[in-house]
Amino acid sequence: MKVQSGLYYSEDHEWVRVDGKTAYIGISDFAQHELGDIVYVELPDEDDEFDKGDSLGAIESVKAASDILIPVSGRVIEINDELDDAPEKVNNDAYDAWLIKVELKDDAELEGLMNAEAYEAFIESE
Amino acid sequence: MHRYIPNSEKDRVDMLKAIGKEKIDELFTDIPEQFRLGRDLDLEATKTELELDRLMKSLAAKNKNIDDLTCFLGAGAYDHFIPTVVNHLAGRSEFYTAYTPYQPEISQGTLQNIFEYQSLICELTGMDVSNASVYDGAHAAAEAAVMTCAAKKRDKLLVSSTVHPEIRQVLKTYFRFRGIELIEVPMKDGETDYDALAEMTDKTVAGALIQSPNFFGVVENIKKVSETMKESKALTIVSVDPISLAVLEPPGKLGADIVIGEGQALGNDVALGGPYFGFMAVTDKLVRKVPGRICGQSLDEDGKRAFVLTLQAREQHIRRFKATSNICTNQGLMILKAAIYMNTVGKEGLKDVAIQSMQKARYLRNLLMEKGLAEPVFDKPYFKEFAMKFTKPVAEINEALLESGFLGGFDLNSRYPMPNTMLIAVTEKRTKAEMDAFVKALEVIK
Amino acid sequence: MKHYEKLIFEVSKPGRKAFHLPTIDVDDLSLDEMLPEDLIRKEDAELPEVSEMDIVRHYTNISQKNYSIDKGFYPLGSCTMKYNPKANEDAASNPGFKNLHPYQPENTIQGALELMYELSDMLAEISGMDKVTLQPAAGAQGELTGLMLIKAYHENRGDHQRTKIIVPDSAHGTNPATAAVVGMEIIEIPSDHQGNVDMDALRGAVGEDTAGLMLTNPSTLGLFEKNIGDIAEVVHDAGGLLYYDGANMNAIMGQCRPGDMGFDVMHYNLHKTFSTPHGGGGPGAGPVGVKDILVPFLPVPMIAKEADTYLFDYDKPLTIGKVKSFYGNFNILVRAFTYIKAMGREGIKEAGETAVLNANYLMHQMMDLYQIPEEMLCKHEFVAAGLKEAAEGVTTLDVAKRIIDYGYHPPTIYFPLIVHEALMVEPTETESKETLDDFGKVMKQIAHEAKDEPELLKNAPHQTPVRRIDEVRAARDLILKYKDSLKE
Amino acid sequence: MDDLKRTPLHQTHVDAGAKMVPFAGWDMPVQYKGLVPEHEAVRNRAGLFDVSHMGEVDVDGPEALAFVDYLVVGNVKALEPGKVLYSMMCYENGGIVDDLLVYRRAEHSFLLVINAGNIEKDDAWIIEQAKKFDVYARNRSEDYAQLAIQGPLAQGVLQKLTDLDLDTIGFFEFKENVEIAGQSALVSRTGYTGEDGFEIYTSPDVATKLWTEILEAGKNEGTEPAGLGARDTLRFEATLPLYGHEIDKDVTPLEAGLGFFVFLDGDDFIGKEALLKQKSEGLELKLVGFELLDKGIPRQGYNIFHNGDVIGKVTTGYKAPTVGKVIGLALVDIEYTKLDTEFEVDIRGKKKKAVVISKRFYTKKYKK
Repeated sequence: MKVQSGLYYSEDHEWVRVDGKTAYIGISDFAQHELGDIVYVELPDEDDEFDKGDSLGAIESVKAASDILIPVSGRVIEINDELDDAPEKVNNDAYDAWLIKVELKDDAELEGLMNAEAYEAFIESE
Repeated sequence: MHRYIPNSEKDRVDMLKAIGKEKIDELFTDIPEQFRLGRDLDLEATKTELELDRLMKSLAAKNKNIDDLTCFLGAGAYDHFIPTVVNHLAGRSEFYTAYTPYQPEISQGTLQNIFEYQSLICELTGMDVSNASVYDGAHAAAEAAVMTCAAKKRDKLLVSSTVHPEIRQVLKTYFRFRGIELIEVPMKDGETDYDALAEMTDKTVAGALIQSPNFFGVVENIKKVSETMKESKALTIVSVDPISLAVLEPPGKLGADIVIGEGQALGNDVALGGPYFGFMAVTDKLVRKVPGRICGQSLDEDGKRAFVLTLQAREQHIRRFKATSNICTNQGLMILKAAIYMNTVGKEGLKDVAIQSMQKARYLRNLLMEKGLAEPVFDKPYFKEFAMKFTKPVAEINEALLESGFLGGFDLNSRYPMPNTMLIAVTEKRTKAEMDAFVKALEVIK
Repeated sequence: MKHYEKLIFEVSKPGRKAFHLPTIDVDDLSLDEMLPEDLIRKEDAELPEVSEMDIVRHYTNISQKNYSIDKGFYPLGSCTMKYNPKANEDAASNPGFKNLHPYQPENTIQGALELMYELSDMLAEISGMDKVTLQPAAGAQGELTGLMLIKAYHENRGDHQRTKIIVPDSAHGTNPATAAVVGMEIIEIPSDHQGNVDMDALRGAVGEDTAGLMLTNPSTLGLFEKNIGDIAEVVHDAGGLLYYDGANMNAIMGQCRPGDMGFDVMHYNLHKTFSTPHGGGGPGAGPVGVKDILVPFLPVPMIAKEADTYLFDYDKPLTIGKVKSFYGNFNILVRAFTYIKAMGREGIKEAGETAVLNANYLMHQMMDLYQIPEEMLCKHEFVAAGLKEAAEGVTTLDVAKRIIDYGYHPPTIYFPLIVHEALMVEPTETESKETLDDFGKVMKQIAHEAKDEPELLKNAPHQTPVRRIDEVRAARDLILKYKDSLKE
Repeated sequence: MDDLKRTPLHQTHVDAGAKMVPFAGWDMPVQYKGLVPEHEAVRNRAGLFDVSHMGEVDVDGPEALAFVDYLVVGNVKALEPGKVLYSMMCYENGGIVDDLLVYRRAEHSFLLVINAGNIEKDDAWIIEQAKKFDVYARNRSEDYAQLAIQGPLAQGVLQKLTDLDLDTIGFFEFKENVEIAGQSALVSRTGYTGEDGFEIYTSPDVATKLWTEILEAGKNEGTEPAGLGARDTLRFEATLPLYGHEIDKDVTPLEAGLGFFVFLDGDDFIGKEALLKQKSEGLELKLVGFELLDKGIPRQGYNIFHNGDVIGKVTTGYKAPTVGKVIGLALVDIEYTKLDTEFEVDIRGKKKKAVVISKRFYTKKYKK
């Protein structure tokens, strides 16, 4: 299972990649594995605002539909609509296939997340 | 041993021995003594098939059914003709003794039927996607309402008071526990008060539910409603009589987002109210919000066309805590009958059924007016049902009608402040002779 | 024989007819004489045009692609696939039942009302409940009704904070879903390896906000919850109510009753315990039984009896209202009634006993090759945690698919979730020793194949109308109606 | 040469009749009207440069700060978000990998701007070093176009195209998502000319629009497109080092006279040890300015003699447009670095007299 360093990880297996005051959000390779073949990704609209922990959408595989809980508060500035036609991109490279790009409300929230090392340990224990 | 249990006493003994037990009771030692029944259930003794046959027939004989009575009663359950092949084929035990098609390789019969049913419903309603059905029309309304609120993240729903009262009752129950606000839209001359609807609509409203033909048989202005809804980015739910869609412009063409309805009229028995099925069709946009089962076409390992339940991730047994619906089943047998019915009457036949019902309804309506027996309550386009005002309470009239072998119409006063008003339903099954006799009987009563 | 591959739409041919109406005997008005132009349908609905023979062949052929109880053994765990007696169908097709209009006057349906009244009583007796409503259309709706009743009960007492429903993690997925639907919150508590509720976890979970506990006993592992007495006490002391999921009642009929174990409300699955057909997935019927404290909240109408007449009783000020239009799936009720009458006092008990005997007998045959705890006493069903030994990559799914090749329906798989590679077997009482013996042999054979010829399993099934289906494709490229397939 | 890389503005330059030359693997405009007028435009008015060939590297992640501080010689920890730091990356031996600008975008997010000719080398170097840290570092050069508007009137011109009060961007500060002519860009008050001015980072697809809008807006101020020629003379006058000339892998920051940018009292960074050693033991070479007294132009690499001994090399030499003299920079033996020291530059075999002068040929007109 690949864990990309330099990202922040949540216990719900989402990753955050900071990019200045904004951040990309996706699901981890581990999550992608757990879900199996992803058949649909339900994403929010641009400008939607979320607080940390809100459900920003859902990912559906043949086996499961899991909500995506946003790991940091912020406003959606871009969604990856490529996933509409090609949800399998998440299976192919979970760290490249970001779901949404948000404007970070509070950098400090990042401190509450795990770094690659901690996350690796976390999925071991799962 | 009972005839439904194959094993003989000897088999029992052998099997017990095989698992190292002597008495059946040893199989229940894990039930704490305090909870053991310790007595026989207070039920009658086993019945032989002959006794059973007598009992059931005698109970059935205590009922008057619509073969004995000439039926002008509708109000959501209709006496349409059911071609004989429907029950013969739906009665094949390969269909009715099969379980939910979770093993698609050995359930292609059930699955193909669901797929064909979905295709037929989409044809009738003019929608993109149909699910495999829900419990009944009222349940379809409840699921559609909940789905609408979930999709819009709003918790108010407008419901026209011309929607079937049973549907509104069920909605009330569902909403009470879901924290959805049901707002009733008043009616005007037998149809939804469209101006009131427009006034009541704002950005906090998730959508509106109307029925067409509505409870009074009146065909409503779906387009007007859907346009009002679109202005507030709200959804339009339309409940329809499937038979009427053979001749009425389908809601899908009039801006509806969700089309639902009671499916009984399509080849299913009136059966004292159940089992029926509720159909539910939506636009592509909503495909992932639809509750219940959906069958999809795919390929098997050999590249052969095959059918399988799909979008199951939305289903309650997987979503668990996140579920917006807890429905597991669909009405498999009922939609089988419906599909066989639609395929048997076919493209032309369904139109004939609709048109003859309308022609006969108009004949009876005029006759009642000519004879000065009753006055039409509304002057609006209608399908196969219409409200007539008599000079006596409908309960009284119906009682008398029953004497002469007629099942009179629905007493609107039981649900609306409409004294002496009867909702009369006429299907293609009624003959001129029956209607003339019906009118004669009414003349006597009057 | 070559498989029949057509969709009805592919059989259709313009001009074919299987249906005619008598010539119209009143004024032959045209559509536009009866309706304003703008309301009339512009394009016809493209229903098929086929002959009666086409229809009969079509449905006969596709029906034969189904596996069914009448064809063979169907050991689907937690589904209780027992024989559906033909007498049930005869009764249900009696015009005296199937041709009753729901709005007929009560005095014209006395037989039907009597049937419902007596069925309620019989169900109450079997389960030890005080009153039963027949209205819910399916098990899931029964569950929904049950939780609504619990909520209504607490709200009526001003206990609005009681919104938490406790379920063991072995519970059927429907339980949490149902709670969510009635706006209640779920607390999941662990169960031990035997599927029993962890008492400490339960004590820790109950409190001021507890609305109730949902439980099925025997558990989804087919084991009797021995602590049920203590569980009931803990929940009741906390002010909560006990909900019984009737899914597994077949095991205990005539032996013990949920009502006596302390349950306050339950639903029945008539299509499981009481032999009404599954119909390829419905219709079901999910009557709900309650103790006296919940009677005031039951849906309307109830069936009442005054002197010798039966009638609908709408007079219930505290009712939760209606959960379904009319009175429930009446013609399913007819079948269940027929069944209980046929079985009677002795038959019902025999059914429970035999269901348990069959399950234990079959379990013993599978023990050496499948992961089943030794010395276990199961009830109507048992759960194996897959094979003891298998070649790399052989899953429970493969086992299930291979069973199909041997002409049987596979057991329920991957449920309950708490058991890895679960294989859930419920033979029911309507299977003979010979059938169980043969199925046992098949399971042994497959266990050997799993070691020596894994490909046989991985590629199974081989002889079915279609082979394994690409579910991913189905979900990604949605084809949900005939016309979608034409776009391809 | 077809395998030369092209900036998004390439066609614009060609259409404007610019003289294109290969530079660091790019086909770049060396001049439009001519080096001198462009040079003067920048010194007195405003000039617009296409510097899209510069490389950009994003570094984000939990240990981004620690990593960048370890990567470069400067004091990154003291750098607040929104500020820019001029710094250098060194090898363990103190030799310079490249000089660069460090933009701190947020607590955990940096943008590194590196030299065009070194993109591949730097990228490889950074990625390699990054492995030891929990960071996400990637070359973003493809995603950025970069324009530089420089000169006393630069701010006035740019201000016309944006609602943001440019006074709010101080020297070596920057802001992101600044709307310029309707396009979102990162704008920093930085440059490479010794004049006040801005560098604008934006997405390649809008570069052309921005370029023309800025020139249009700057018409009256006499804003000129300026080429690499002028860019080099300008930076040289301002003694801003250019990699491959004043600095390279064999020169340390100290030797290049850039000790000011080296923060030796902080945490460890690559090359720190070597530089500390060099500092304590003293320098052997040093960069000096000189003026050529005889005729000729001293080009890079020409040897410098003193009493027949080679004592150093020319790094850059020009007839400087602004000062009008022939001046140069040279790396010479520490003994010969005092002002007014005389030595000879070997120009194609002929020894020409030169004298050490202050490197501050031109006083930078930064707005601080």
